[in-house]
Amino acid sequence: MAALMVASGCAKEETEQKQSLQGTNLMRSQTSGTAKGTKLDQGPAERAADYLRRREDIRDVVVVNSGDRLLVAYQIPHMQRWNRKKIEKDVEGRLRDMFPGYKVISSSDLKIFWKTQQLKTKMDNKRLDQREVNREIGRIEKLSKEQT
Amino acid sequence: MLTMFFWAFVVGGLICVIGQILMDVFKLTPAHTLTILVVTGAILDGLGLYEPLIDFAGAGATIPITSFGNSLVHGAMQEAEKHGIVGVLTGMFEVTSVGISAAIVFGFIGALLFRPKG
Amino acid sequence: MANEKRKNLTPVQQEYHLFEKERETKRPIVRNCARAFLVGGIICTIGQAISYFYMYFFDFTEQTAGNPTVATMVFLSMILTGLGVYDRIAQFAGAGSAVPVTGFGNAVISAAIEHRTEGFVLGVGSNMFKLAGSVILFGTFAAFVIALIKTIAIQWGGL
Amino acid sequence: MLKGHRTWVFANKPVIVATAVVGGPFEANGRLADDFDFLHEDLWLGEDSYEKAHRVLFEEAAFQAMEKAGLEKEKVQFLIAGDLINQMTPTSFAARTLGAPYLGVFGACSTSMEGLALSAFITNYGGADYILTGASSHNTAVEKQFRYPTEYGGQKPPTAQWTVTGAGVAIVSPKGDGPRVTAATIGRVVDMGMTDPFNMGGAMAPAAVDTIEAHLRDMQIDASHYDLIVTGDLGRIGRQVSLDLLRQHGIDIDEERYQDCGLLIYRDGQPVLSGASGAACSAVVIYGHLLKRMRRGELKRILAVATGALLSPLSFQQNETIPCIAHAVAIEYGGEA
Repeated sequence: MAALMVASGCAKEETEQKQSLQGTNLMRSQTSGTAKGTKLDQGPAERAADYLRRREDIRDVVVVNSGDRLLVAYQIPHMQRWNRKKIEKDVEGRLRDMFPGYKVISSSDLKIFWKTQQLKTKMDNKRLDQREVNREIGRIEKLSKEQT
Repeated sequence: MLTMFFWAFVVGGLICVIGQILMDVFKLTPAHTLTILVVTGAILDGLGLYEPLIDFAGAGATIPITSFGNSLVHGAMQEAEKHGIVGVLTGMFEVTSVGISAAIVFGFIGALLFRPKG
Repeated sequence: MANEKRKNLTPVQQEYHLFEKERETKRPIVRNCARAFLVGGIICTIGQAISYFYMYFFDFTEQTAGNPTVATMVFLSMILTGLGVYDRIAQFAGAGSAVPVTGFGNAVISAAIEHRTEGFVLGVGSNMFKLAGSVILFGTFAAFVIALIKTIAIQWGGL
Repeated sequence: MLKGHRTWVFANKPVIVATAVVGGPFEANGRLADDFDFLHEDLWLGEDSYEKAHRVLFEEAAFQAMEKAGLEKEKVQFLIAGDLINQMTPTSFAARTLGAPYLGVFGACSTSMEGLALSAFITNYGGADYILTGASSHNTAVEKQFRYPTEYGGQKPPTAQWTVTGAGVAIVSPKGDGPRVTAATIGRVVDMGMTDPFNMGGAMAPAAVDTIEAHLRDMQIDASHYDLIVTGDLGRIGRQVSLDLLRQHGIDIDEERYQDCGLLIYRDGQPVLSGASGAACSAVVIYGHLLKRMRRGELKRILAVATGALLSPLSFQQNETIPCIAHAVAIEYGGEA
């Protein structure tokens, strides 16, 4: 019984990993991780995304910037989640150094990731102006600060 | 996301196996077993080991009773950072209150709605 | 502990203990552990699904989704306990259903239901925590001691 | 008349003129369902607490036994009975209903034979014309008191036993027709230092062995004197342990003729783990099933050994060991009366 479970467990993991890989591919093919279609300049966002994508301990990245705000959401590969706090700290520090003039908001939280992704899609399609984007970023920032 | 489900299953299951071993091998009552697990959770958080486990296994670490001890320590530490040593006492139930209040509320509703079936 | 107890026994009693042990039905530890793993794992997976549900449809983050998840699990535990199903699951699952927070809920709720015949104040009110009380007591006290030590260490040790 | 150290021999051989047994839903699915007078579908018996249901079980059995014996309520001169609940309230409240002079006896699960032995003694010496004796237990009421709330998910180990919901009652008289009580051996408390409340059979087995040995010695007879020696509620483990213990002590018992009420009452496959237990277990099986078999002539002489564990939840929590007791009653039917 135990052996059977272990076996099925392994099988499950394999398919899962495949699926999650497919997921990432899809996400990347869909968009470049930044909102290029918007009228706002997404240069800093693209640079941040480029940097994060090169890191091995980061899987998916979505970045949005507006005014002096840089909202960075990313996902950590599952096996690296043990070091999540350390990675978060590290990423935050690096981004601060890279963008001294910006107020950096970064999070590895899945909900923040989804929210940022949504915002980015909206910016692509609806051409939001800076005020609207700022308001949305503020909302996401507040959510990310919430403690249990 | 699916990986998360897998690890929640494995880690949660393993914590339950530890409980089963305490009950079967050491012949402890369920009350003793759960008490030991709660205290263990508190100690692990004191050592800074429980948060990474939650990051890794999600509900596999938050659903077992060990997380109860973890969040008690967590609440106490959060307040202690703000208010110093007094915060240890005042912050204790800050994070955990939901488990207890849910159990109290639903316990009472249960008593209103149900009779023991035997 | 068992050894300590055994010391107080007379030789006749000790001999009988061994005699009885030989004929006692052994607890199927491996089977119980496998079942505890399976059921405990499933309950945690359900918990994971519920927390994703709260994250997806409401404004909860990974951090904050824990609270509504626990409340929901305790609610489910109430329904299963009230319908007389939870104790059946537990006979199969052992620690698999006792260790998750649903087991904590079950301990509170089963005691509350059991003592409703003694009235809501004297029965339900005073018996609700007769099983779960020890978990709260020792959890809280251990947390107090640990947080105290840690705080002192941080303040004076500069850790 | 006292014979040996602790055995009474009843020269007048008091008669069990009538018996009645009542059971719950779990017993209705059991092996002995046909031997019950009443079986209840609902554990609550229409009452609003399990303790009240417990009381009703005993009342029903008592009234049914009186009806079978053709007795008015007033004809029953004494009531000797007991149960497992704190201060024996269910039996005492039933005694309030019945109105008979009442002696409450507590021998845990050995209450049935304790009551029968006392009743036989009193009637044998002209103390009464009719005595009603019996024992009852209610699964959930007993679980609630001794273990956990019934809906609590605590896994029971394979050594645990299932408390019988039911009541068994007998009316004993110096005259009449029916199985006769010929002798009784009173048990002493035996404590082998067992502490596991989920292994009653293992704790009680030495008490049963002690009483059986004493009975055979006092009566100067062999185990083969009886067609059947039946223990109260030792369960699977207790039966095996006591059987081996008896053999170790040089008492040769035919395995077929050594049964346990806790194993007779339920079917294989019912989730009772090691077997049945509870004050009603021996009462129901002996007064219902076994006496019927005696009346059918399948059994001539039996020795009924009801076993009891004299613990309380308090004593267990205070790390006390489990003291145990067993009382034996010899019953005969047919042949020379």
